[in-house]
Amino acid sequence: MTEAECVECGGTVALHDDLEIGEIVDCETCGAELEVVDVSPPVLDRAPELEEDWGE
Amino acid sequence: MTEAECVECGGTVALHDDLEIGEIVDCETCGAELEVVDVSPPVLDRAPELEEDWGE
Amino acid sequence: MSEDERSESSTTSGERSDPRVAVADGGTEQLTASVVGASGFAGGELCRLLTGHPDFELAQATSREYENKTLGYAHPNLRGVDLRFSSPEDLESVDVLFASTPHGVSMEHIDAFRDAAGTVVDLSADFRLNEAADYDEWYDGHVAPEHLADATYALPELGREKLEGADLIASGGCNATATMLALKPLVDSGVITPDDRVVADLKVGSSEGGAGGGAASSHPERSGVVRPYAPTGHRHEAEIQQELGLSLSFTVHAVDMTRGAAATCHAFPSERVTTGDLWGAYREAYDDEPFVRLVAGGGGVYRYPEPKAVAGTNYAEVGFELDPENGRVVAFSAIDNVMKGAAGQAVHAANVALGLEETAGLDFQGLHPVGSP
Amino acid sequence: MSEDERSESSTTSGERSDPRVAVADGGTEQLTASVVGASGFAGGELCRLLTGHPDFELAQATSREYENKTLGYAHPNLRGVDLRFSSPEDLESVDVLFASTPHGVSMEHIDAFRDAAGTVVDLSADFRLNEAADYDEWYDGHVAPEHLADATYALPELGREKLEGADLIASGGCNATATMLALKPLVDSGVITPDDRVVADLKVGSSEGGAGGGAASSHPERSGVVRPYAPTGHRHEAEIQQELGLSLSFTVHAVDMTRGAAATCHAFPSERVTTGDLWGAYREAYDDEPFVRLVAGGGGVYRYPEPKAVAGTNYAEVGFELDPENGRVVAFSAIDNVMKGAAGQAVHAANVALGLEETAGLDFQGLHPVGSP
Amino acid sequence: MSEDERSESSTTSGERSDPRVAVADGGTEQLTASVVGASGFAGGELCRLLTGHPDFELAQATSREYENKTLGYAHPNLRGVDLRFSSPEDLESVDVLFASTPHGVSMEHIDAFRDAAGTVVDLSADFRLNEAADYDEWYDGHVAPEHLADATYALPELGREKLEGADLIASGGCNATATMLALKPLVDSGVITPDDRVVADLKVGSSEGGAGGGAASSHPERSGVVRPYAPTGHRHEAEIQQELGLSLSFTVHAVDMTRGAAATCHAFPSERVTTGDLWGAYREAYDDEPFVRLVAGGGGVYRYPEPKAVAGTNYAEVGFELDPENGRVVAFSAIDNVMKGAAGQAVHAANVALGLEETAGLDFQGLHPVGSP
Amino acid sequence: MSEDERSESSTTSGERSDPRVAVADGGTEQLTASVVGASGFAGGELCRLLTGHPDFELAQATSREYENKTLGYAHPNLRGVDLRFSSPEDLESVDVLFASTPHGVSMEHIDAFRDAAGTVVDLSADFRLNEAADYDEWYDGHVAPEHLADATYALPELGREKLEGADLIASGGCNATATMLALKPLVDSGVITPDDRVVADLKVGSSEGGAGGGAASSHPERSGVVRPYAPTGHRHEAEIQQELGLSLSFTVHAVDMTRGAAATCHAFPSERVTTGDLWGAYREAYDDEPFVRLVAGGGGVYRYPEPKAVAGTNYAEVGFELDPENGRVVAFSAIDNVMKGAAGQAVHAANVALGLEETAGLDFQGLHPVGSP
Ligand SMILES: NC(=O)c1ccc[n+]([C@@H]2O[C@H](COP(=O)([O-])OP(=O)(O)OC[C@H]3O[C@@H](n4cnc5c(N)ncnc54)[C@H](OP(=O)(O)O)[C@@H]3O)[C@@H](O)[C@H]2O)c1
Ligand SMILES: NC(=O)c1ccc[n+]([C@@H]2O[C@H](COP(=O)([O-])OP(=O)(O)OC[C@H]3O[C@@H](n4cnc5c(N)ncnc54)[C@H](OP(=O)(O)O)[C@@H]3O)[C@@H](O)[C@H]2O)c1
Ligand SMILES: NC(=O)c1ccc[n+]([C@@H]2O[C@H](COP(=O)([O-])OP(=O)(O)OC[C@H]3O[C@@H](n4cnc5c(N)ncnc54)[C@H](OP(=O)(O)O)[C@@H]3O)[C@@H](O)[C@H]2O)c1
Ligand SMILES: NC(=O)c1ccc[n+]([C@@H]2O[C@H](COP(=O)([O-])OP(=O)(O)OC[C@H]3O[C@@H](n4cnc5c(N)ncnc54)[C@H](OP(=O)(O)O)[C@@H]3O)[C@@H](O)[C@H]2O)c1
Ligand SMILES: [Zn+2]
Ligand SMILES: [Zn+2]
Repeated sequence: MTEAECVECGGTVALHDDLEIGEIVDCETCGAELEVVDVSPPVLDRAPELEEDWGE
Repeated sequence: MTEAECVECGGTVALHDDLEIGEIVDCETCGAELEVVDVSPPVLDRAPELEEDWGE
Repeated sequence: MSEDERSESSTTSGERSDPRVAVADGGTEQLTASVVGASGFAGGELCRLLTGHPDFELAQATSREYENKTLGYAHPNLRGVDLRFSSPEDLESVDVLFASTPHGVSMEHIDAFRDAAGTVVDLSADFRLNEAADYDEWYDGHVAPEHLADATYALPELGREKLEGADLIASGGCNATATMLALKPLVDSGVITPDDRVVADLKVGSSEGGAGGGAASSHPERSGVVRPYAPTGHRHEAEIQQELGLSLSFTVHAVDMTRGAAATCHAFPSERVTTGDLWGAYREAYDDEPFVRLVAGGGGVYRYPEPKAVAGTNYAEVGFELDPENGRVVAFSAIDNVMKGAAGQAVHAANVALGLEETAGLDFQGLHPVGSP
Repeated sequence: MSEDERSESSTTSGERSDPRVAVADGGTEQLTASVVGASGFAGGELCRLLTGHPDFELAQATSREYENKTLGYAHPNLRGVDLRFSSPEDLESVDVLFASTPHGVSMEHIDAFRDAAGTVVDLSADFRLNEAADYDEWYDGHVAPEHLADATYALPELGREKLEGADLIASGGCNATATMLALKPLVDSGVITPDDRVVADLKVGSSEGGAGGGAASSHPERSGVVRPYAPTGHRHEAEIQQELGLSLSFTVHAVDMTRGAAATCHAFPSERVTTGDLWGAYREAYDDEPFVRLVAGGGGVYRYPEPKAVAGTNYAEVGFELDPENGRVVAFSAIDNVMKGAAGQAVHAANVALGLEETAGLDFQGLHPVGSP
Repeated sequence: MSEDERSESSTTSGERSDPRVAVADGGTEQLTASVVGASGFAGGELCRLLTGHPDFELAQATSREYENKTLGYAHPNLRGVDLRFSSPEDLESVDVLFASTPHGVSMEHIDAFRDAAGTVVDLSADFRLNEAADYDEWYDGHVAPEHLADATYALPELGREKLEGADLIASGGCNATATMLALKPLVDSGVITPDDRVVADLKVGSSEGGAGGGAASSHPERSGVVRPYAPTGHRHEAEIQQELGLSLSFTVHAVDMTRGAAATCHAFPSERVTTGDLWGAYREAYDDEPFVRLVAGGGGVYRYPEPKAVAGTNYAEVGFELDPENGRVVAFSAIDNVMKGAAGQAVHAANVALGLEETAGLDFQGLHPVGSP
Repeated sequence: MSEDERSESSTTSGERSDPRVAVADGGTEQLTASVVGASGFAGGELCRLLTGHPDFELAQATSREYENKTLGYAHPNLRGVDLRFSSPEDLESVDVLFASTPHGVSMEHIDAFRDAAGTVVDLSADFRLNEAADYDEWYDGHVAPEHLADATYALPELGREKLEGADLIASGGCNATATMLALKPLVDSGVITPDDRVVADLKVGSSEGGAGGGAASSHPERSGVVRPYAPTGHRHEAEIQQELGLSLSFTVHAVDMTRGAAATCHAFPSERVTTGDLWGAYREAYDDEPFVRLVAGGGGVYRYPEPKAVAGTNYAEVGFELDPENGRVVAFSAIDNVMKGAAGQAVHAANVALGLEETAGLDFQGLHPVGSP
């Protein structure tokens, strides 16, 4: 289990082992959707905003 | 702590010690409201129906 | 990953050793569990129950849609759980696998499931009925009928002995569970017989539809309804027929709650009974049941079973009333469809099957006051 | 104010002249109406309907609690109405008096009511049953049984002829109305007979309890319930027995809505019927009825009667389904208890009695979408 | 029927003749209207209003999904309407076309719409803002900016003169409408100026999301929420800025109702005001407004604006309270988002534009009691 | 009565032994607790929590109305608890007494309470404010001001050190709790200062009104509301002023839920901050807090605090959003008013005061899906 820092909130994001570039994970602290842009060491960036329909 | 039998469902009703005649207790099993008609030994009877307003 | 690798990677279930042993000798070792379909409603509840269970460790929770996201992404109440969804393709080897997928999925993957775990608990209808022919009649057939004979129906109140040591457990339908709990004492005591007429009129919440949704379950359309969604011919009739031997007139209504299933069963015994007879029958059936509360009459605001009084719990409230006019017995029950009707029943059955404390992990008592949970 | 003054102050009803004349000759003159019990739920709806009715002028609205306050004080939707509550002690002379008071009040004041108005429409149960003995059996007796023979049951779908010219009208019970509308076509067509078993399982909203309240109807306790509040022995059975000749097994549940009564009737005809027979019976009964909509099957989200689809209106949705397994007929109906079940039915009956356009003042079609109205 | 026949069959809209003439001379002839997007929530309400409107005949209602189905298929309250959905591809020539489609659709079809009808009322945001640049900033640009200068903002309370004779009308946003109605008297009277800080905190119902649905608006997820769905940056800020000249701090919450938008505006005037000043300002602004009810304090249960009191109606309740501690003015308003916030406002504006009775077709007073409509 | 007398009157905690010792040396001995006002909403939750708490035994639960009835009579979820209500006149000697009575009752009985128990936790406002003068300003004065100096405000997130060993604990107001949890990180980090303007707009459930009820809280009137019940001047402002040093603009709305309080705080820092600054402030404040979950943005259905996600739990969800337009910070929080806002906070504080495991008895995680709990 590796870790990386969330670019949004500074929290620690736990990452599984067979991480692949392009995967999307969410930050446990702030919930931001983060894209894996590098794997060794793992680097995360904010995932491109999916302008999701969210309610009203 | 004494006990008595519920006249409605036959369940056991636990009674506190300084029981008084005329007290109303409810049966733990069926919820019936029971009146203490005697204390030693304790005897319970169905309490007079209070035609309570209950909803619609 | 091969079968061998998988079983090796599991520290607790190695060599298919009886998992119950692990607990028996000291109680510190935990069983591992996985939930397939963990992003769904019943799956989310399984995750909540298993992470709070003294004897289980939640090793895996699958979701195709939310792969790699935290459990809290789909289930806000699980934000504190340090686990991410993984793919159902990569099943880990565990002691118990709970499958909480739509009908038809488990039967397709049952070999993989039983490979991955010594005990499989399935929440769908795929292993509830004994005969392949029943699946032709009530569902769209069965693709793995050879497992049907292995399967045990989960509802412990129908008989917990056969569950002990069971390795394929079929958790009951929520509406069937509610109905059978209301009627079982009448059947056992002979108050009603297979020939007597029984109408079961159910009122259920929107979570029965699962997390998927659809136009009819959008909030504006679904709010405030009393909607007859299965006026006749609900599939749960099949389980009830099998387990209780009764052929019912079944009608299910959607009402405005999220959780909950309430059954009102109108039964017409051929012989007159007294309220005392009924109390006898219900107490006989349920006095020793840890998850059944008898509620029939009495005073106060809550005099008969109500789903909101058991929301979030594994309890069933069961009660009855006798119609002095025509001898009709009205039998009520109320459960939380996602708990006693699904995830709670599944964990309860697993507890029994594995020899654990029967109520372990199921101690939540419910809330009061509570609105429309 | 003396009797004399009162009758003088009324321009239209003087000399007990037939009020229908006023309208017949030109339509510009309006009938005067008063509502006794106007601060209540049904009374408020009567005020709304009468102020929007082309042929009525609301002359008086009584309340003891809100005397001298504007109607909008109690009913926020009536803020635009320029009228204040007055005391029920000072009844004005009007053409029609609507009494919307709790059971027992009208029978006490019936002489004063009939004195004050040529036509009295009572919304309570006080004049629904034909025989004084029925009041002993189902209620707490009757203090003015001599008026019972004068009274006509209001529900026009049960026969509007007898309503024409009626001067004492007893508006039906809401749960009885819902049930009878569902079953009447089956009775009329002979599909069910008095000996057939019929279970009526109702789900109703909190406004049935009236504006009074009480612990069980406080928001925290009442929200989200599926509460069997009349498991057996609901008083409306008496009206149904009288009007339809059927002896039912009746169970009423409170569910989480404010308005609405939904009846699910499970009937077991002694002879098998087809869906075609049922359509025939229902169309025969209701094709000409302006306030009944047949809703049975079809597609879309709304396939069977639903109370929210008729909330605020005088419509009843009626439908059915045939259970192919056992020949059971499931008959559904849905109404707004305060409208078709009370104020709407009362105005409808008054329209018929007074020879007005039958649908006058009752044209609201209901809303979509609508939550839990 | 060919295009020619159709336009001939329309007596009023030929040659872009002023449709108001038809009504002026006698009032018996009706204007024809069509609704594009009639299967939607606002579209359904338009159909209800137009079929009940004394001066309109609903000629066409479009839906791609429900083409050829009856209106009642999508909208159960319209079961009595004898009209079927048709395709938006085949627009009939009518006097007034109401477009009730998602943002972006009207701007694409505006030429066809204006071709088909002398008066076009659009309910989307497509013609609300004056400048194409605003669409770049707040939306995704505009494809027909040449029409923007023709368009008139619909909300009559902001000025009905400019609406008279308007032929392209842009119905306001529901949240903007609620907010502006609360604040307008404060702006008009100078109590607040563009530099003053104003927080607008809104609570809205699920029908704002339209008939489409989605995971977040499924009943189990959407029930019971107090969900900040637009914590900052709601697009309606643009209209408010344009129409009131105020730059607000805007936050919108979804709450558990189907219909309704309630605005709580916290304003901090630079100079102290009295309650008397505020009553003056609000009465000045609204005393003559047929659809605004002032509700501020007083007694009883309903003392401030509440959406459920106006559900189904075109009314707005508006009120205020002065915070004696810090001079803050709390201004409230409550509307039905689908009515005053959409279909009702659109019909109201059309009435004004066409010289009809301003309140025609909008006379429903709302219900009491009413749950969560 | 002196400290000494008080400890002697305690029969169960023997010899003034520090009750914390009992647990420290082995963990088997339990502390005894009583609940005064146990038939109320907060009192019922206290009973639920204490009977499920590893370190407490519920010795007494008082009710005048339900004396001698089982706890389950008033609270259906406590049907399994073998205890009957007793009179508040006959207080037993216990380790901890929880008083959950209306404002004004505790101050009257505080001597008896402190006599009966070494530790008293009061849930009313009677001991929250430091100065008797504050009670004159915000309440109706105080009859036992000599105890005010002894009292410690319960909310552990505001500082748990001062709670350790406290023997008179004042549990915070529910709306104050929600508001302070949202704002505390902004205050601690200096993002907002006492001079900055802060609007707190709250939305709360019907259980805040207690079990008593009244016309405005009857189901038909209270359902579906967005009702401004405290437009200005809510008493909880006093606690917030005292504990956070902020003077707020406070407005409280009733919305349609039974449990829950959601605070939306609009703050206008004098200096611009970044989202990163805010995350820093909130993580600093709450990273080690066992009952605070940060929820701000991200994806999925649940992106900001929502009361239904914490219903039944002692958790608070806290989050924020930055308005890029004007630098406004919108801070959100959501709690269950009866739990984190009352009974849960009280037990949490008692845990801290008595040196128990801080989270003991408070492990319920909440439900998903859940409707309007
Ligand atoms: N809800 C109830 O009240 C209730 C009561 C009793 C029994 N049940 C039964 O429990 C089961 C689950 O019900 P639910 O309400 O939780 O449904 P649900 O919310 O729709 O969840 C279904 C879950 O299955 C997963 N899934 C779907 N197709 C799959 C596939 N082919 N392979 C692997 N995973 C798949 C879905 O996740 P992804 O798409 O992310 O993989 C989702 O997590 C059903 O069989 C239902 O009949 C439900
Ligand atoms: N609600 C329904 O769904 C429904 C349906 C069908 C029939 N009904 C029948 O309609 C009647 C009214 O029901 P409701 O729900 O509207 O009840 P409600 O809300 O309780 O109203 C009762 C009204 O009667 C007045 N009242 C009470 N006692 C009175 C007296 N002694 N003399 C004069 N006025 C008196 C009350 O006003 P003041 O105290 O201010 O004078 C109040 O306005 C009842 O008979 C009910 O059975 C109701
Ligand atoms: N709901 C409110 O509270 C509210 C308030 C103020 C303003 N509005 C505005 O009113 C408009 C309608 O809102 P709504 O809530 O009624 O939405 P809705 O329920 O989603 O309805 C949209 C309607 O538009 C039709 N439609 C969609 N795309 C179309 C296209 N390309 N061509 C022709 N028809 C199309 C749809 O029907 P088919 O797919 O069947 O053709 C449907 O009937 C929106 O612009 C909305 O912003 C709504
Ligand atoms: N509900 C909330 O959300 C909430 C949140 C924070 C704080 N609080 C505070 O917690 C306290 C309780 O609130 P609640 O909502 O639980 O109120 P509630 O439901 O009205 O309960 C009050 C309880 O106090 C008892 N009681 C009343 N007067 C009494 C007296 N003179 N002597 C002894 N017992 C008396 C009542 O029982 P009997 O009449 O049967 O004796 C009842 O059990 C209040 O101070 C409230 O401000 C409540
Ligand atoms: Zn983060
Ligand atoms: Zn008993």
